[in-house]
Amino acid sequence: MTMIDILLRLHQNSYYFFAIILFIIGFHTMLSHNNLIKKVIGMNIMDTSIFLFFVAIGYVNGGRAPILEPGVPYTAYVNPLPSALILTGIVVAVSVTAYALSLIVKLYKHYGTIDAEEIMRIRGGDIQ
Amino acid sequence: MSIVNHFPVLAVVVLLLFAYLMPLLMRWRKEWCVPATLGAIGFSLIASLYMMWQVMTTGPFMYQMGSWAPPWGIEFSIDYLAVFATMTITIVGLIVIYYGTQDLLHELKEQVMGWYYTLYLLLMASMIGMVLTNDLFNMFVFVEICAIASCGIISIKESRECIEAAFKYLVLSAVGSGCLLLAIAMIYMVTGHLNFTYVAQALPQVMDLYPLNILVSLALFLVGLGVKAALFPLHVWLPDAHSSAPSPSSAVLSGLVIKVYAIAMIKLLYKVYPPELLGMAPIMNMILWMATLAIIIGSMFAIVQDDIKKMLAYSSIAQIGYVFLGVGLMSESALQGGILHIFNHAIMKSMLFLSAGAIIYATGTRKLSDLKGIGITLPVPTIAFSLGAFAMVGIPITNGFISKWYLALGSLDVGRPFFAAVILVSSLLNGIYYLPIVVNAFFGEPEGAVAEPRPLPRQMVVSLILLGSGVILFGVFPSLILGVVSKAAQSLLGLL
Amino acid sequence: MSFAAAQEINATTETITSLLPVVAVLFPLAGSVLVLLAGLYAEKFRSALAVLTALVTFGLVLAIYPLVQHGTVIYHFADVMEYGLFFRADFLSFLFAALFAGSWLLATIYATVYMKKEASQTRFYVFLLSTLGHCLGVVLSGDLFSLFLFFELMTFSSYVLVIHRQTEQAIRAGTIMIYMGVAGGLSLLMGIFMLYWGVGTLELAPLLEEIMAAGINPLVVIPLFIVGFGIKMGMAPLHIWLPRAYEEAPSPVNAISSAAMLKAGAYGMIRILTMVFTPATPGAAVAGVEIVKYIGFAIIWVGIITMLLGATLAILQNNAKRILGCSSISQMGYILMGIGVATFLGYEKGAMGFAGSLYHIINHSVFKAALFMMVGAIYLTTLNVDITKVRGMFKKVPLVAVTFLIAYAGIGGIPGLNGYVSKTILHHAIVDAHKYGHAQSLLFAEKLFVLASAMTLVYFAKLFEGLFLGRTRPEDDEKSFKVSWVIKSLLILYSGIILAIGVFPEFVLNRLVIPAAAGFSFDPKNVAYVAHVNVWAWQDLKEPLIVFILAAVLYLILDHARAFTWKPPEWLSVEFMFYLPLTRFFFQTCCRFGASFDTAINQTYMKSGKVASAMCTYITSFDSSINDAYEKSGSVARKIVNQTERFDSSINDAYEKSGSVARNFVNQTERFDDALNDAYEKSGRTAKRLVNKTAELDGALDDAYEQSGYRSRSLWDRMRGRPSDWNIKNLNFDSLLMALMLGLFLFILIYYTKFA
Amino acid sequence: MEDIIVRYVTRIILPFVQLYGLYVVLHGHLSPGGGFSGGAIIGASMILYALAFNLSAGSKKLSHDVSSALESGGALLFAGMGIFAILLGTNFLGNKVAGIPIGTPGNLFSSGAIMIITFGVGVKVASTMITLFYSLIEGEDHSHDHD
Repeated sequence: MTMIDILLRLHQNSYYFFAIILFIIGFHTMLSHNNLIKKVIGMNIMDTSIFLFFVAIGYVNGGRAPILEPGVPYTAYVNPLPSALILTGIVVAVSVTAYALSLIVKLYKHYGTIDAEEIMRIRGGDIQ
Repeated sequence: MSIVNHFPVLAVVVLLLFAYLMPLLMRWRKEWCVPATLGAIGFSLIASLYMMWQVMTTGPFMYQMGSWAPPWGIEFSIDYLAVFATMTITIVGLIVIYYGTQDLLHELKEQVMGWYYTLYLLLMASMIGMVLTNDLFNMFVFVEICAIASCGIISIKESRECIEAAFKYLVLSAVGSGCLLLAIAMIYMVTGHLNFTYVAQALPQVMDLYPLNILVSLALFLVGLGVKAALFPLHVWLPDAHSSAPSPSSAVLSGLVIKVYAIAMIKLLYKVYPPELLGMAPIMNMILWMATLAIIIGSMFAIVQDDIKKMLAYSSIAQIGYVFLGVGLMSESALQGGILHIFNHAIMKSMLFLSAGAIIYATGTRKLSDLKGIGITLPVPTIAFSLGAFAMVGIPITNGFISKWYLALGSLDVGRPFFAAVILVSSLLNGIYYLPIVVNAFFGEPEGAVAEPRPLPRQMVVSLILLGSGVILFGVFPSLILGVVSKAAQSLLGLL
Repeated sequence: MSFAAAQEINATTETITSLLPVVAVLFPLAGSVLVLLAGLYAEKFRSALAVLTALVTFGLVLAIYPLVQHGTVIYHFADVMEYGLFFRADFLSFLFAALFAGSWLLATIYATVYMKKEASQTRFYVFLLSTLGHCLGVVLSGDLFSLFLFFELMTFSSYVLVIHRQTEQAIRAGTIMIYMGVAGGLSLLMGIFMLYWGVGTLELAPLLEEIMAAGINPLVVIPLFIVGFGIKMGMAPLHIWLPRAYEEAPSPVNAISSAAMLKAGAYGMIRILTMVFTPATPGAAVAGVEIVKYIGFAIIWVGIITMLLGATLAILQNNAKRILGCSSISQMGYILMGIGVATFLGYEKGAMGFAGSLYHIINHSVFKAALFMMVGAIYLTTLNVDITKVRGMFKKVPLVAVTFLIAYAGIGGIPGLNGYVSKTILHHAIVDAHKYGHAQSLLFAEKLFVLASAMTLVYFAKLFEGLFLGRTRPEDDEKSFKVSWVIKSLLILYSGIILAIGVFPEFVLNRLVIPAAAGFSFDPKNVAYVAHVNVWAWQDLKEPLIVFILAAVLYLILDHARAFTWKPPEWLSVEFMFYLPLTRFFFQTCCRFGASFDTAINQTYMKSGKVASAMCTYITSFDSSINDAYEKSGSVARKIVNQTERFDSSINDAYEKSGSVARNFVNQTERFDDALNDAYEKSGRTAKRLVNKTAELDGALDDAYEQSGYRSRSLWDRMRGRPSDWNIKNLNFDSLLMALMLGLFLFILIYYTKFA
Repeated sequence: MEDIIVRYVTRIILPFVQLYGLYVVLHGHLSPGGGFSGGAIIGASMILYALAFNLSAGSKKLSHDVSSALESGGALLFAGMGIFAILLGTNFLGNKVAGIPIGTPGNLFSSGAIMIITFGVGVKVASTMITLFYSLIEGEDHSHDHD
């Protein structure tokens, strides 16, 4: 496989490729930040990458929204199912995010910080 | 068409309906919250028992949402495994919440009680939905509702431990759900279907074309469901979450929630992926080794705990290992043992958590070393705890013995006596941390003056007695439940 | 029933379906519930009810006798516990059941006197009776599954009896006992699993052909069973629970546990070795017989070691109960040796060992129960049975002393008393084993057998000398030793039995032992030979003589060497050498593992954090290079701007000139503006001061916070060794773990998947 | 946010935003969009209002209590339509087969129960967004909201 082939493949599968890159970015954000909010943001980036991946499955190059209109001849339609499913996925992600944020608010109330390391340090003080 | 034909969906929808009614009731008719919750779960129990009867007499059937036939519509598959799981969930769920109506009063603030019932009903609905559904994406939605609701019933007790544990659980399970969704995307990518039946038909045809996609989806499922089911190296959230939550939450989380993910895993492995693939890929061996590690190391962690609920939580890690051991061995008796252990462990672990909760309620201490001599002052919870402990160790005439019996026979069936030995060694390990508690509770001399324990409310005592009699009943007459279990195992293995 | 009649029954084995064995098992269990109720509501009837229950149970067991004379009694509960409970009584089962029920009846009667002053009597009676039920279940069950069930239940119910006093030592003894019991049960269970998996049945029937056909190696399975039953039996080196438990348990419990519960282990051993692992057609030379033979040979030696070890331990003890406990170990060694001979010689010549051990089981049940009751009778008054302190009881309780002497003579094998008969048969057996088994080493074993017999005499002499002779303690002098008439009559009864068996040995042999042996696969000729063995022949009578002489010499030597009071160093015990390090190692592993897991989590986190921060640094440097680029491009831009500015200024000049008129106006405005500015500045200064103040406060707070943080940090460091400390920061690690697992799974799956 | 520009702009565009949200909700069965998108638009408009003016003004228009009641109401409407189909004698969420009039495809009042269900979803989503916003911003003890 030559370099050209690889590049060509990457170009053909660019959605998936970027979805994976986005996934890694999200995961890295989750992993490397002590700030809990940033963790949640990383989680959202991860979710977004998966949504991109899923939606890309159903995308047809040059396709249009699958709505029947009288008089318009048949063209390539985009598969609507992944998009519809991802809408649900987004709802789920939103609710998880909201819930996580509310938990962070609670943690902030208890500790006065949203830094995981700080929380750990404070916890160390009153462990028993 | 009578209403009984719609029991599969009503078992879920009625719970959802009452979950959303609960905030309204809370505002206007506070005293109706408890009966409404009990009534809704009771209805689901009746529905699941009826479904069980129907399936046992006439065989599995499908229920299509909005009369849309698959692959367009979502459908519920009411098979042996599903009715078994539904029955387990509703029975244990009903008993736990009946206990909880009293116990929660002292663990939670009064104004959040209604929310607790909402979350609990949502949790029950999502669990039942997860085991009934025959659609991958629908399963994902139920998984998510289940994750959020189970975090909710942890963090509703507003102590710092609970909130931190819930946050940890939430983030980890969100990552797990991400894996799950990615896996579903992979499957959809190569097959174009989301319905279990259709995916199962399509997978063998595309297996040679896209082997990588299918294998990646398998690994993603394993991690996504593994982290939610607390399979050994992914269990890290469980001890905190299960030990800090209010006792009824711990009971339902340890007893039911992690098992439901195991059931989802069973469904995926046995109903969706082609057996040829499982034969080629080392997935079952991976599950087996993880389960073995879970059994041994979970018990070893439990031995060094001093907090009663934390010990029980670690023991759950070991017990989920039994279920996965049954899944991984792929023989009929082992699968029977694994599925049976879902039921048995649901009963005994919820009983253990509830009796621990009752002991904490009455004495105010969580430390194992403070529990000396409480057998005399608190007979019912202590006897219940001892029964659960005996069942965990696997003493005959308790139900824990039966599942171990089947698991060990299964492991011998496939010619791997090593796993039978693992089961027996883990019984001894369980004995090491459960028996001293029982001995101390009954025969230990309390140190210092013992405060008179608070009297236990009737609800607590009744639910403990119900679960305890279940442990004995299903230990002496396991055929009551084994009928459906063996049918489930046979149908999963394609022997039926 | 003579041997010929038994043979006839065996030939036409009739199966009788009867509920009687079930009733016999269930009745004491029901009785225990009744006793519990009586304990709650009518304490007066409690002990009477217990005795009544034991009596009726004994009657029920005896009622089986006419049935087993005609065949095997069975009853099957198909649905219970999925496998089904199977009750079956043949002559051996009946023999054991009668022995158990009889011993229990007498022990219960004894307990009504003995337990009068103890606490929680209701619990005692309840568990006494339920243990009886479980014990009967062990011997009356028809398959290994039911046997295991009752065996396990027996372990747990007897535990409560052993720790009855609830002292710390009692609980420790009980703990060792229950863990070994559970471990034995699990070993048994593993054997049962393998058997069931291979053969598909757990019936107590000759199965050797099927076992070999299923490819199960008897060398794997039989040791599992031997360990399981051996722990209950007190087989060396699994005996360590026994002396402790015997020291702590009340005397009635000692009586029943040496009379019955130890025998339950022996029963299992007999069933496994001489029944299950034998060929279906008696005497057939199938594969596997040889292996079982070798195991029998090993068991003979284990038996010899057990009897010597028990006797040695007994010589070294000072507590009377402990001596009796160790003596039980030793006596179980005899029984084990007999079973070993029966297994070793198999079909042709094994009947002698079988009969010997069965006979010895009966005898040991009688005299050991009696001995424990005697010691208990003394304990009731002295509350201590240490033979270095409690002495001179002969004068105080002469009846006890006399019966003690009778039992002593019985256990020592004096001709004319019961022990002599069984020991003689066992001696015949070991000689047979040497003769017919062609094993030279067994000649040596025979010598050790004699030595062990002599040691029995020695330690009982020590016990007798210690307890009954010598001078009483001053505090014992004041006490009145009034032994209850119940105990007295019990002791007399036992002495009568000992004497009766000794005088009429053929009765037990032909009525009980031989019919039981007829149900097993032994050569009828050999059995007939055993039935007519003459124990009064000269070469048998001279054996005790040798034993006496040996014992006397040994006693003198040991006494001279002060071995009786020698306390062996702790490191010499099996416990210290093997079990203690094992448990210690196990718990330390658990703790260390638990702690190091957490540390590993933290360390891994730290490492992953370092990697992450390195990545961050890299990204930052990338960022700064971008900044540089920006800056450079900025300087170019600045030049352009400068050019533009110059152009601008020339325009400005032009404007300025034109604007000079306007400037006047502007100056006016500016002055106004300045005034405004001043005002602003003043207020601004105030604000700045305020800000500084706040910042100071903030800094002080920060400092304080940091300090408290350090303090708590150090505490955290100290606490970190504890297992399962958890914190939110582990989240990073946990998600990393998930990623790692995912990667690992992917790798394994893709790498190892073998696509065709 | 006491910014006059934001206030004025909000005051001007708010009706259009909400109208558009309603349009999206009600045309869910005809064009892209539907209950979730439209509900999100309506919810966002309410949040915008509360941000631009202040919290008390926002909760005067739609209080926390009312929004959480609406939240239940939307979900109940959805489930109720499903059960309504059962009462009509078909499976859960049955539409045409249950005999609910379908109308002409392309018209606003078409596709039977879908429109009502979409409306329920819209109400649910809008009120959930508002409730979440309130819960987070008030930091009260009501933050156990789920989906």
